[in-house]
Amino acid sequence: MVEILTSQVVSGLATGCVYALIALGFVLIFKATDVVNFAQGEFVMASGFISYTLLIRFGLSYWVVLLVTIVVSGVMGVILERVVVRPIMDAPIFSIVIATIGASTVLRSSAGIVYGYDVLPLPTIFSKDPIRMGVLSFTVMDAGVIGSSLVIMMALYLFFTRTKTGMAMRATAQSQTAARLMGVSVKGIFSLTWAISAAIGGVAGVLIAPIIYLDPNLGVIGVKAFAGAILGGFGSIPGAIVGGMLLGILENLSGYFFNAGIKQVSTYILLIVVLVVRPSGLFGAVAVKRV
Amino acid sequence: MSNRDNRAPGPPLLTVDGIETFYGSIQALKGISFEVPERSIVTLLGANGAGKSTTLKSISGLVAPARGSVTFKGQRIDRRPSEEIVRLGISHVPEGRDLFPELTVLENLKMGAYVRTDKRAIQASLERVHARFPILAQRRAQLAGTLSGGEQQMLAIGRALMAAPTLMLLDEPSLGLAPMLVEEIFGIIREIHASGTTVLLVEQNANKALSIADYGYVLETGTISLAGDSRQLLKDDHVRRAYLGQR
Amino acid sequence: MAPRTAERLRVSFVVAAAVVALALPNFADDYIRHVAARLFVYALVALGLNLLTGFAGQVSLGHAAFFAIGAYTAAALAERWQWPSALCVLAAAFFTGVVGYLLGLPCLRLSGLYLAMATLGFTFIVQEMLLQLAVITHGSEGMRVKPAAVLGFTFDSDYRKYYLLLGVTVVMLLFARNLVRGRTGRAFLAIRENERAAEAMGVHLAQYKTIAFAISALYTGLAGALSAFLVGFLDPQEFSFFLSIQFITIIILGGLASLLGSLLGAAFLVILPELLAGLDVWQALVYGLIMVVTIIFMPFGLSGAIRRYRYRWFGIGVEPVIPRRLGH
Amino acid sequence: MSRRVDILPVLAILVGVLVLGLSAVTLADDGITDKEVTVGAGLDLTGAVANRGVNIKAGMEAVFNRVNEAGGIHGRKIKLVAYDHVYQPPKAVINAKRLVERDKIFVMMGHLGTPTTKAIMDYLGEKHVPNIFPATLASIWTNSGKWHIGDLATFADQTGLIVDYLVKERKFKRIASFYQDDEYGLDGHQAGKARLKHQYDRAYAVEVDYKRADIDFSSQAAKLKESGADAVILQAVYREPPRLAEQCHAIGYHPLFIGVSAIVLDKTIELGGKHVEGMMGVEVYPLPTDPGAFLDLYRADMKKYFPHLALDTTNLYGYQKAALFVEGMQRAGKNLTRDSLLKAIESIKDWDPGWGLKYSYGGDNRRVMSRAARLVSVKDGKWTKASEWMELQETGRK
Repeated sequence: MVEILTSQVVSGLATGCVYALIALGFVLIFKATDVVNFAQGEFVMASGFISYTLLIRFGLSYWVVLLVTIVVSGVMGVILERVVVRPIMDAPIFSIVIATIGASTVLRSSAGIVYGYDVLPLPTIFSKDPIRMGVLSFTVMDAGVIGSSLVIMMALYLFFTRTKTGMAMRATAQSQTAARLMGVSVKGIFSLTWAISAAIGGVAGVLIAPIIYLDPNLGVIGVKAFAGAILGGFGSIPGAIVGGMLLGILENLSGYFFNAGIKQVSTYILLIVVLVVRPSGLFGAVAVKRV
Repeated sequence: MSNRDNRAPGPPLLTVDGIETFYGSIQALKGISFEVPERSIVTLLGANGAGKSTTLKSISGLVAPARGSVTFKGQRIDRRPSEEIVRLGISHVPEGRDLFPELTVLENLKMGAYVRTDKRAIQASLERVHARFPILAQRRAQLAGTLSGGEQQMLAIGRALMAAPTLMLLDEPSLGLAPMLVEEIFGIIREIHASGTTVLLVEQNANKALSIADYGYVLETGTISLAGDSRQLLKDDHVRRAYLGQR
Repeated sequence: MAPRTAERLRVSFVVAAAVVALALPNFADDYIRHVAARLFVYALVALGLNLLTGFAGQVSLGHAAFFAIGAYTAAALAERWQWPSALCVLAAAFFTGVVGYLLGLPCLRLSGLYLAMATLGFTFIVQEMLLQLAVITHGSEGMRVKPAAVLGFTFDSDYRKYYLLLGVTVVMLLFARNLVRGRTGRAFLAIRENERAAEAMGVHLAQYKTIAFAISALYTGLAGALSAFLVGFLDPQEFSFFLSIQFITIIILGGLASLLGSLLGAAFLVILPELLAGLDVWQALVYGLIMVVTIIFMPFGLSGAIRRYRYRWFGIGVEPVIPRRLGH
Repeated sequence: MSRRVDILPVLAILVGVLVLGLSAVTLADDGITDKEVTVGAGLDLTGAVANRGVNIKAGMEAVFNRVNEAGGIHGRKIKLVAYDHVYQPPKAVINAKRLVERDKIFVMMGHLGTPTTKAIMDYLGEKHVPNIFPATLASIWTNSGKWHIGDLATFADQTGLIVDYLVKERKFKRIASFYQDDEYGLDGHQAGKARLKHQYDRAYAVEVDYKRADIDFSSQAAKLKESGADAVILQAVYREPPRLAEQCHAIGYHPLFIGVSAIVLDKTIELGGKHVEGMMGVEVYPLPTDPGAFLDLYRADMKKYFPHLALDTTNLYGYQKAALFVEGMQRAGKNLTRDSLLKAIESIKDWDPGWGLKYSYGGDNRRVMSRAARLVSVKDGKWTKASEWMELQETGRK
């Protein structure tokens, strides 16, 4: 019993880490630019297809593929920001959200047209063989996903606290006017934010696609991640991480104790309960502005 | 103290010539012209809504004037984005401080030096700021949002100093501060000026402002209605009635 | 343009619209009648959602759930207790309104994205309940719904369904118009602009917010009930969060806080896919592109664009301006 | 001050758009001329099960293209008009009306999805438009009356076969069910439950469900392992079984996985690799790689008309539907009407298109063309037959 529970928690944590990465993408963009990017899940999907193409069609090695995928995803984020979001940056936030929804439709159906709607397996370096450590039993894949996610999160943390650009990004999120007065190019920061968010989404894609397989509708996972971000308190980076991980674990445990239906809604029941008690999520301090 | 002559001494550091600035369809500035001589303190006086803050924003590039020109060190700077103007040596301490509340005091100061690359020079500036504002050194790890009003104003000025500016634009530095703190802030402005920085000061507290300034301009509904040596202005009837609360 | 000319233009528009709307079914086939009826269903939802989101500023992604509740309530009342159709529809709308009121209560403290997410959660939970309450809803088997009948007159053809929906939509449109022009509408707008200021002006926040939820849910429940009779089959999978997002898309593409926008948005979302139907797998791509381009060129939606060009070409009204957030 | 726009003008605009947009009404008879027959299909081309829709459409078109190039049937070419219903019943209704009213289809064929087809069945019946071989193996199509006719052994019947095999041949005591929590998964799940109860007086060792969008089955794996089931019946589509097998293996649980025909795809093996080795399934028509003249034709047609699509059971599914339809058309002769077509299809008996599987109309109470099925299993990374064809008995859901 203990063994089963712990393995549930570990594999839930693995899924949760991926939610957390996607949630981070949402939160970074929101913090910096006040925009909710509903195409975040499509970054995950697209990066899966990019790495599939590089691995299978071009036969590149895994690490090269990872690197190229991250860069290409980042570029895609910048393009989306420039083409879709920047022209209407001053418009009501709703309109921007709908524009990103439109963009996500475009990305999704483009993938469908190019790759078809059949699912594709994405190779990975992590095997699906079991590992046993005392009461813990999990797969190499679980460990790999959790480990990689933690590395990414750590790298982001260092970037935001230790580098000048990271500090400028945080500063811009707090006051665009003051940041401009310090000589920060706010538009440059915006582009960079979208690039980073999309790149994180890209990592999430490379991690999750081998597990759940690739298909144009993969981006739907973004909805769960969004719920995780809200649970943690939208606009809070630790909130996004904790919220995402919590959801992954909660899903698995409720799936184990109840059925698939409860598993699906447990996320939202928890979310509603938390919001009723804490209207701005677990870590959210200030009310969300301008929505 | 510097020259108190009526005419501007030497070449002007900043020349504002006939700028008109709009917010949407509302015209905030209707043709403002003035000069800020090198190494002087110049103050802009005026009632709320006269266009003082807008003038500063038009200089620092936060808003773009629709007409007219701003010249700094002989270069046109209107139509340039803020981030370039900062690099040229203009630091703007905005009204209400506009600190980064969730960054620490030290990080706020570092952000002030964002455009500079010489690490050693930055360190030197940091030491100077810490020497001038010991409280900022004490609270370096504290979040800026948790400071008191006076400390926040000091941080805002300290942050601007970190850019090692030639010209500092100060917008209502005494707003909302206790009288003792106001004294302190004005002392600091004097010191900054003494160390070679030119200051353009916007103040509601006309008495105090004119007492430290070399030269003053009075703004009324988007135009300059009066200009002159600060001692003259202090004696001017209109100024006394309208801005010094004297009859 | 002289106000009199504007007024004349307006009246002629109304008359033309009425004539076309009334005459359409006689010149169209069942397909067009059905699509038009579907359009009216979406227009009803959009009116309700716009009252809540556009006017009162409360974002909801829970309207697929209200739609489902309305649809299933009407279908269950008709199937199980053989209630007369008119009563089924009214009861379903009323019941959904009550559910909306109750949902509004815990949501009072929430705003913005948090409210959107909580209501999205509501959508998921209701959809799951449709499966679990199989005794009433037939669960995943789906539920067949017999055509509505009022006093022996059966709305069994698309021709009749069209007029039924047209009638209901016009009535609800006029009701919404009176609502937004009156005290309640002003209170909604005040809440949207600034909650604290609205409270200071004497608007009872909690009361008006829950009222907004209730009315909005009522519209959506009504639409759901009519949709059940229109389509004749209910399947729980239909009422997913995608539907909620579609509803929000309607009012934003149409124009927030605009009744005209609700109708235009519904027309956009119902008709566009029909126009693109021959495009096979390219359909979604073109649809998405049109959506993005529409928003980029009409950030205030279709009704905003109409306002703009009405001002530019005829000098009527005011031009919607986007306040700059970023400077240059 | 601006006045709010009056609402009624809007009606004018939108109805105007509607009229303009949908105006070109073409007049024709009910989908048949001496030169052409129009076949309609409502499919999911971009939604949740788009992979099926796209492939089924391609399979049907491959047959029609070949037939048309050869001059058609009795001089009539076959035109397929397909619309995307995104797996949504209301949209399926709109599409059906468009197909019937506007495109004047002769028959509806290969309509995809159980809920979507249920939503249009009454309408098609009213309009006397035959609903031929809907792309759903739900048991409902076998007894829905004159205008509806299914093609292959239903999931319910297939599950009956699976249960019999597990109990009688493998002598398994504990049998679990892993099913998709919707109408698709429940059909076979319930039938299996009924079969176990009525035939063998047993129950599932455990019943575990999942949602179509689920990505992690570790909780399902844990529950299956705890039940100690020897075999797990999969009422799933092809993407879940590999993942489930992986996660069961990760916790050291190795039951026999056996599923209905929906899992018998090359994709299942491509996704699952070594984890699906030994997995079993039921198939209701031969594999795309099997020998046979009909399959050679299929492979050639697919290569010719849809070279970018991989050969797979999904497009073969559409292909055999179209082939059956063409056979019906042949039999109906020159005087083709909807009634004569249905009669012709009903007359099919022991017809083998050339792949070893014979089609026979099942009778008015069981309106299917084939009740044949056989077991297959994954051996060395390939689906391999594990039994001969057999006629399935009817297994109800109750």
